[in-house]
Amino acid sequence: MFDITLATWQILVIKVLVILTVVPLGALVGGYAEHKVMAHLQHRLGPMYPGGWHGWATTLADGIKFLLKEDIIPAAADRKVFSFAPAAIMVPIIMTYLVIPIDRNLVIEDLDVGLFYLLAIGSLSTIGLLMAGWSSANKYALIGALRSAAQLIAYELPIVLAAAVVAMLAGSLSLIDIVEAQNFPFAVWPPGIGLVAFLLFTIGAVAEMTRVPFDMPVAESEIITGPFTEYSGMRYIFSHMFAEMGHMVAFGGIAATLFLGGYKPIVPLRILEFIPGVFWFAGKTMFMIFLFLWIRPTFPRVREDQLQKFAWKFLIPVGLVLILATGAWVLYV
Amino acid sequence: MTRPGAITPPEALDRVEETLGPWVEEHKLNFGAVDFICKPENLVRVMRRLRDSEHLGCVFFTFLSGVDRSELGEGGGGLEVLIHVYSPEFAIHVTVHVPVDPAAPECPSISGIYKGALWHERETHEMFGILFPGHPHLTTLYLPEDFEGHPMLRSFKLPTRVVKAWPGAKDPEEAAAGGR
Amino acid sequence: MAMTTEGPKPASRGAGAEGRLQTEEMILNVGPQHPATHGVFRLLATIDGEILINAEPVIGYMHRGYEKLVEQRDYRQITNLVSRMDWLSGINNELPLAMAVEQLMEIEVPPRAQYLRVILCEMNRILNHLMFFASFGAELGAITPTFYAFREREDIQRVMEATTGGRMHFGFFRPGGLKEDVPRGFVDEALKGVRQVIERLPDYENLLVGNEIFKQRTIDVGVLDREAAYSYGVTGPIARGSGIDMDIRKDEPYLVYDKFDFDVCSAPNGDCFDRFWVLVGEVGESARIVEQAIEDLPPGPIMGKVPRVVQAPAGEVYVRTENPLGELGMYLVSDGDRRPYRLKIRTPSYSNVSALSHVLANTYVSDMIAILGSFFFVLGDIDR
Amino acid sequence: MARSYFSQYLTIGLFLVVSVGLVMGTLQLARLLRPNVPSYEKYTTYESGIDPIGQGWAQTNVRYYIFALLFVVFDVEAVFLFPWAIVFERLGTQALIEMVIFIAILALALLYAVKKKVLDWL
Repeated sequence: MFDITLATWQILVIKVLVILTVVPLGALVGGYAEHKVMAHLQHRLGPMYPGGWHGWATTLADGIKFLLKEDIIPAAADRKVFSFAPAAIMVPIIMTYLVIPIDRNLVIEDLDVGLFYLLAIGSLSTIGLLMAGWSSANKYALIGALRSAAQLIAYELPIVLAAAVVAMLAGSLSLIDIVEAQNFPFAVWPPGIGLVAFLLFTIGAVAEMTRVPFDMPVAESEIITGPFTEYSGMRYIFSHMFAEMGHMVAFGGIAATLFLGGYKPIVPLRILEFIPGVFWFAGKTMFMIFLFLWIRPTFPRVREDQLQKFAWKFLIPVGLVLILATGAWVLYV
Repeated sequence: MTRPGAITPPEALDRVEETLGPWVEEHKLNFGAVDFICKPENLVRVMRRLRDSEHLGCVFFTFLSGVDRSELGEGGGGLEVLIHVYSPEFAIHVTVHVPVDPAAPECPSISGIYKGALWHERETHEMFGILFPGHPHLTTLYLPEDFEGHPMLRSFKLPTRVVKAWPGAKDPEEAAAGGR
Repeated sequence: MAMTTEGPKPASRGAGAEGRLQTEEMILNVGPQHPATHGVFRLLATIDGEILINAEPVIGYMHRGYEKLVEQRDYRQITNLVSRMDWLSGINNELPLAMAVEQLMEIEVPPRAQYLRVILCEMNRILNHLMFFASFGAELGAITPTFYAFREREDIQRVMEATTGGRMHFGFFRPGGLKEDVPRGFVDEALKGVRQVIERLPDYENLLVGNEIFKQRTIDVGVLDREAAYSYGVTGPIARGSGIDMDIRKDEPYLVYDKFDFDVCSAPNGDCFDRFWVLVGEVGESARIVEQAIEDLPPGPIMGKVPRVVQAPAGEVYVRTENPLGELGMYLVSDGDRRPYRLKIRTPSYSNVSALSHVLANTYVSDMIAILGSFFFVLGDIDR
Repeated sequence: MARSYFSQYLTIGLFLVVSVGLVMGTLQLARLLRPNVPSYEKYTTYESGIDPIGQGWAQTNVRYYIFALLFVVFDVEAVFLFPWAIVFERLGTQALIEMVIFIAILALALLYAVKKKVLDWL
């Protein structure tokens, strides 16, 4: 039934391996960038010693340290759910990398419904967070889990609406097609619509990552680390740190693909095409990651009800109007 | 006294005497503060007057504590509750001494008049063993619930000092005489 | 900014759809080991979902019994003891003790010592306020102000360290004057430090005060009304944030505070934003005082005529000073011994924090953190 | 077409297996490396350093369930939105008007929720 030659398998395996090295590597680099970018924005040096040059091995050392930490599951916790939750959070995040085109040919699988797949898979981590919070049998974790669930679903919608705008502009859900449809990045063209959609997406992404100013679910000064309060060692890394970094790299890549023209040069000039698409993609992703990192030291955090009101009363109506505007623009301009 | 509307301490003493005359004793000035003794049974009335009288307006609650004067030498006295209030309008400082019976120390609670007294009375209760009838929640504030004794009474000796005297020299003479 | 002065609003549960659902109130311990409580402070919170129904502060986790300890020690030793009460403003804690003894013994403190006391106290106030500037931001999730404030603190802290030998606990004020004169270069370094604060403060202020999210989180949150503030004996920046213009430095000038030109910052609404605004404003005023005091710093001795053994004559005195967090008062009862007979220490944080449960009723759990952060307190100052 | 369609899902399946393996493998690696020194205190529930009052599985007031309901409304919308988004250019003005009506109905639902004050808690 499946006519798959050995060559296809080999290519597939190579692709999977490449992506699976990119994910942890991206998370490590993202973690290091977080340390350093934030430090320099705050007039300090950040980590300088691990590894020698500017503390490049900091995140690596962190990872090894967490690998060696004892794994503690509280006696009161629901053991099975508790230990499975980190995987439930982490796996969907890794799964999003499946469809992100790093270069014209370097994508594991260019699904017809790539965009839809992204949104569907992306919202699965909510379940993991609820599992983590509920199974901990800890009040802080419970509050945190409820907060995350409410926040993640509320900010899912601006992302969905922004993505729908992109789908309307490109006329396709395949991410490769979307990139190919952008002669100029969508974020700058068509006028206004793309930019608003980009902002909607970015705000939604920051909230989905539960980073400042939308980090209520894990606000350390209020509810310790929310759903992850009871976690330790490698499970903590997977459910919180690694998940956040993986999310950040994934959202950076998605934003680069949907709005910034993915692997294509920033302006459609023939001269620029000698630079491989991978570099364009990486550059745009890093720009997005820098944007996410920049937001964190800039803002205080909002309150839970303000966060919900912002989503329901502002972002979602804007998104709905934007869809109609896009429809009109595509049909009549 | 540079607060606008401030009055001088002698004036303040006159006003206190005028307003509270029959209920308080031995009013005098002590370093700019009006100082008087008030019996426990009059306390609530006096404090309410102090706060509500428009000539005094002592709305600001400074502190409430206790003093065990049993070892103060001649003219010392026994256990007393010490209250300090202040009038932001006229800059009047009032120190109220409430002598209580050392055998069964009891003093009416003023937490209904000054909410700040809620904690101060709890502290005084555990430290001096004084009861404050009328306090809504007179439990320990600092000490564990099963602590025995009232540490701030003079009869409560610090065990460390009983067991072992202060090791160093206490004053310059001792040091010169070869102490550490 | 709305001009509401009434207390916390009663809970009017908005949604019509709920109410029939059976829910339980949950008792949550915030503290003693919690990132937002600045130490071992415990808040027994009754919560209903995201709503905080009421909260009762529980203290005493680091009660050290100073009032008892001082009865066993002579005045010299007490100086170093009281320095440890409010560990953010050590030198301010030593001042009322020295002043109480001086008043009872009728010691005249030479002008140079008085000026230096003012300078050191105000520098300490800047250190304290910058610390709370930092922590308030951090509690609301803004991490950058923390690092900026600490950078500024360091310059002033270094001057204090060079002068007194300590970074937190100074032990520098003695009955009658100071331990020793300031080192060479003190004037230049101190001026440099405070001028830097004056110059950079507006930037830091804008980081938070100018931020829309910060305003949303603090304006009309945790309103402490004027009457309650008086009744609880709330002082310092918190009281001034509730529209009470009490500042002992102005009202009853001690040391040489009447010789300087400075304003009392106050704000009318009593919410978190106003408290913070007053706090930030006071940093600038303190810096102004230090500048003026350094310019007028007279030469001369730094110690008055004090007998070899400090023995306060029998008597009672209540001395109050404006600690960075409010009124620090010491009621000294002396029986003529080298040791105080009784020393009642009235600390600002103690009275301020007792008003917390009044403010915390019927708020959001998230607001609880903003309110805790805006009730600037130091645990050592509460528990003594 | 059908073949490639299934092979796409095969890839997803493979990727799922590999990523679960990655997570589980790391946890297993950690199991080999990490120490295990159990003691009673380590397994107690954290509640700011003292024994918890009551248990963590309290029936709290979940004000958020309203948001979940709202979310379902809009997520169903999204399901219809994406197929429409791809083809509406071919269908023209009529398709746009239909979507306008659809979105208007949803917006009414949101407006109703706002008017009922389900977004305000205090």
